[in-house]
Amino acid sequence: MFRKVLIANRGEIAMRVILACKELGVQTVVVYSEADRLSLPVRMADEAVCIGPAPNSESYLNIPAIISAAEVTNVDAIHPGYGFLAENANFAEICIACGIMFIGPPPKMIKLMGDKALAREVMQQRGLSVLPGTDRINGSKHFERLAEQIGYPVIIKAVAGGGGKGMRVVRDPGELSRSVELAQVEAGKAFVNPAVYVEKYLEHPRHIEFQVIVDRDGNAVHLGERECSIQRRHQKLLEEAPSVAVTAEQRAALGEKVALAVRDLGYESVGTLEFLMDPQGHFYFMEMNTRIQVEHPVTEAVTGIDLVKEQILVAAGESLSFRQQDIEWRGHCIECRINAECPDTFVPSPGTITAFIPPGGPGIRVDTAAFASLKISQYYDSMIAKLIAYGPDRTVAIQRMRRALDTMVVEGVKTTIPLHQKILRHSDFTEGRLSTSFLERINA
Amino acid sequence: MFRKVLIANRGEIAMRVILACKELGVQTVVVYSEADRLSLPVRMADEAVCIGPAPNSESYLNIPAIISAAEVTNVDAIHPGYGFLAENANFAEICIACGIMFIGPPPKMIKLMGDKALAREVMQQRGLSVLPGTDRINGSKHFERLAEQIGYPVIIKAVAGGGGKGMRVVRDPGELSRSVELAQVEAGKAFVNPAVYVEKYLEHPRHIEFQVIVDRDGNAVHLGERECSIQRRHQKLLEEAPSVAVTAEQRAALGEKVALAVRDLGYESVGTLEFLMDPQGHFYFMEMNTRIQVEHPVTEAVTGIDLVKEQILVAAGESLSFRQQDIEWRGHCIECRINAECPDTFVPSPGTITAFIPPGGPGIRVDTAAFASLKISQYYDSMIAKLIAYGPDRTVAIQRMRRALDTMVVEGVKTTIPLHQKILRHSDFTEGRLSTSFLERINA
Amino acid sequence: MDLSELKELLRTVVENDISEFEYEEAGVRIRIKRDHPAGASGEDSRPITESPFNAGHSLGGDERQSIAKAAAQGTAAGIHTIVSPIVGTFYNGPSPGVDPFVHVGDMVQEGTVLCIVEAMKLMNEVKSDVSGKVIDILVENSQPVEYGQKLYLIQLRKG
Amino acid sequence: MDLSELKELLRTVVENDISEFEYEEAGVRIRIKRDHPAGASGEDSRPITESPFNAGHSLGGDERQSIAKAAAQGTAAGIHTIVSPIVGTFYNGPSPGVDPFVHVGDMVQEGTVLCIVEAMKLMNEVKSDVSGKVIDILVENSQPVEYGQKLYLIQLRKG
Repeated sequence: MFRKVLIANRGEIAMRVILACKELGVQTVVVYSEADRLSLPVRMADEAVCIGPAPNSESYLNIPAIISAAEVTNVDAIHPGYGFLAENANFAEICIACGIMFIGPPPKMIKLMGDKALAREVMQQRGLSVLPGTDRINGSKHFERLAEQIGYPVIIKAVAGGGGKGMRVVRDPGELSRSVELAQVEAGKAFVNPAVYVEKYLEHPRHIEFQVIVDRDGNAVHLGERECSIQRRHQKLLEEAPSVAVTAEQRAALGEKVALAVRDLGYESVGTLEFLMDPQGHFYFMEMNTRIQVEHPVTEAVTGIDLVKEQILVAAGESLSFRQQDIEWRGHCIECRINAECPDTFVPSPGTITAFIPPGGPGIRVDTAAFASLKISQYYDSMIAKLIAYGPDRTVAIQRMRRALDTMVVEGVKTTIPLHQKILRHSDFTEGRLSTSFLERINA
Repeated sequence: MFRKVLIANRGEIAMRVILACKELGVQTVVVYSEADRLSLPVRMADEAVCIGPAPNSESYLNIPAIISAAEVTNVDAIHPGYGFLAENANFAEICIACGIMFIGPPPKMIKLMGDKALAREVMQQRGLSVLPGTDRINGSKHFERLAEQIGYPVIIKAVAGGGGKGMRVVRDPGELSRSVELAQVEAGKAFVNPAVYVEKYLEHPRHIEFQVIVDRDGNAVHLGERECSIQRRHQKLLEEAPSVAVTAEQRAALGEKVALAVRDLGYESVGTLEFLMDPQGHFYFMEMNTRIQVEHPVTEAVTGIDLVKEQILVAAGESLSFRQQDIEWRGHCIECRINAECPDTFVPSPGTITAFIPPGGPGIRVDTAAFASLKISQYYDSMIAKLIAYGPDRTVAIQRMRRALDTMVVEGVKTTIPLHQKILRHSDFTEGRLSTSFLERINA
Repeated sequence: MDLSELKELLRTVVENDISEFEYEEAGVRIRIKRDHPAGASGEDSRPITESPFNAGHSLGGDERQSIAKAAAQGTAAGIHTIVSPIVGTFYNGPSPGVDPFVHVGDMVQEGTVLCIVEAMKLMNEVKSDVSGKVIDILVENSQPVEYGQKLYLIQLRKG
Repeated sequence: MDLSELKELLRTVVENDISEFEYEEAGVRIRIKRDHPAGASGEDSRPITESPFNAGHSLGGDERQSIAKAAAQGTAAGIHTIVSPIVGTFYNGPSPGVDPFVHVGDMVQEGTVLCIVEAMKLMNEVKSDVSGKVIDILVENSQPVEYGQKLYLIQLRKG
């Protein structure tokens, strides 16, 4: 096992990795920007190294500074968390070149899945359905006919995409040409790579994703699905496991396909395959995330498996301690992302947290790095806590989440708590009528 | 079901009952003393009524004030929590006389179990072993011969006892007479009733207790045991479920006896039977607590049953939703009591909590009413939080508890956290070598 | 230092959220201490639930605090507050339909019965512990009251 | 001290996030205390773990805070602090066994090379951005340093 791990991240995920390392008896080093000097991970890690000023480019995205910190603290491995450098193949390669284990998949897997059009292709070859669509479009020729074949509405997506940037829905053939051009400009600005592709646009799909974990010996296990349909601007806000729309048979069948596909590709580490699900119960592969997800705790709750610990163990070359037949799904779990932002407009609300009382009691887990007197910086992500409610069934999980939201106190900044309170009491939610347009619908 | 419940308690157990009521959709009223005006239960209950000044006798033990608050707020039932009036048969009778349901057993059961000598008798009649001992001793005649028969060492206990008061261990026959007299004086002062009895004293027993729940239809279910051997001055400090010393066969056999006994007595509600266990694996019934215990969460974790919710449901006349054969024990759970006191001397450390950061992450539950800026009053119990760690097995539960203790921040008052850190890293604890003298041994 | 300077100093201390300030020079000594320089304020995400207690509105945290303070400190100079000694139901007169014991504007003596608070079927008379003029009655007839709740304001008789 | 001076002092205390300030001279005594200057303080129940970083001791919260402050503010009047621009390993000279670039007591000019911080096999020279006398070297040779860590104190040349 690793003796010492550096955590190249901040906030709740840095805390999460510290907790996993402490359970494994592994020493921790966190790197931090000047803005995070008084943060909880800095306080809780065994060592902490300031790597630069607040802006990401000079600290959490500053590869030389992070590698230098890893060298002076003499760590065996780097955990990238999510966001920042977690899906940066170049960073993973540099780690390996410097003799530091990158806790994630091999760099070529990050690269492969970073190309959304290529990922579609390799997964289709391995038996996963994808939505009718084109290969990448560099110019703007021919695709009018392709869009016609696919049938409107279509969606234009960036090959290097993520976070909703470079995405455009086109309902009218007359708007296709202009939309492709705009998407290319956006993609170029956001990801350097301007390439886009066109795909059939589903109107009210569910967002369903499958969690996999693969060890170096090629043991690939899927841990079932998460439903993440409740999103705003393509960013997830509430997730749950299992999905009310997925049957045990569907879970077993698609899960098996998914595990076989990633093993066949030579994938290692944890990963998530995102699908859209249409009302007829068809699943369409969208993309694969090659890191731990924000919403991993809901899977941990229903399977009893500590994903971050397993991710570290697998990176250290350990064989998985379980096989597919050992996995049982039990109960129901919901996660609400508590963001420091206005619940109506989603405008970030930086400031100092004057009071912070996380809820407790049975079935409640809180993953956070927040505390009373912490300053929420405008430099970083607005998520300040993940509220996770588990129960023997979805009804109890909902009851527990409601009372957890009702008894959580955050003062000094605005949060998404009121929005979650609204969602958890909406009949479409309690009855499981979900789709990615849920939030627009209930706010309309 | 009840429409509205009054909570005649404070601190974490008041919060715990509020959470259960919120899940059940029941309105809550808390009563509070002037010292608790800014407390979390007062903030979180639907209604709050000040019933008197800080001293217990004028507020939380003030029966007329509590009943009056119940009447003006028009509640259906009163939850007494633990401590205060929870085992006061007179209070339970008054509630019932006023047409308010008392969430607990029938008053005559409280009275019966409040007489420790009588409780011994009725349980012995129902097949539970008790330690060799005498009936109550009012005078000081004849018991020298009885003590001789039992064999030294013996322990003198108050009939109305609890909390270690009126207890005396006698190793030397020459000290018996004087010790009985002293115990009688102590018992008289502490409980009004000076009666004592004599029992065989076990040198290094384990404290094992069984949780039962009985509904009005006479369905009696046991939820297995908790090990509470780690005590200081007869007060529990750390509890776990299951006990490493109890086999599945022992659990099933004793559990069945216990459930039959309480059903036969006409018991209702939750209750706990405390046993001493000798190194040979014999269990001796000591006493029964007729209320929810501080350490109930460890049983909730391993059985998946919400004891406080079930307690309220049973009081409302609902039939238990499970039978004995539905109960499964899964995983391992440890609870550490975080008290505001010096970890070496156990002297209470009242003051203002200046920072309070409860730990999070997988498997951790925190039951507390504490928060940054709360003033810990010298009037009340020193327990400020219960830290509860669950894992698939005892090893993982221990790892999680360690990292939870290491990442918990309480500033402004001294706490028992350092003592728990020491216990959790002691080989006698990790290897399960426990007895009620554990703490003396490791501190020696 | 004159009064206006002192006032300015006080303002500065508060604006800058200072908890303690001491100054000593040439026989002048100033000491300022504040208990809760900032304290919890801001937005509360908890949904407000209606309560039948206290005239149809739930006591929020701030309100509870202010009541506690008022009860502890009394109110402005020369005005005395009569608070409820117990939790129960407030009655302004000996029985329904009968004239209240006192009206706003009445003069009362030390020992004058002001109201009854019923608790557990017992009628507890609340007497004035001062002499003066009733200037406000703060609760409605047959309203529930809690321990320490303000009931009457009495303007103390001068001299 | 007059009021405007006192106000300025108070402001300075707040701006610099000082929690306690005391001053006494020739019969003048001033004490200022603030409750929550920025970070948490008081007792920490966390066990201190040893760290090889920063000369064998882990940076506790308070220390980290004070470093941040010092780095941000500089130190006392006339003294300039040179901080590390990057995380890496500190070398006081061009190579092992060779004389250090500067010693305590040396005069340095703006632009004088003071040390090297090695990061990812790259040797980064740290130059003085002021002229003056080296009055303290705060780190040992070949010790790891973090971003913003104080390396040298320079007494500025007067005038």
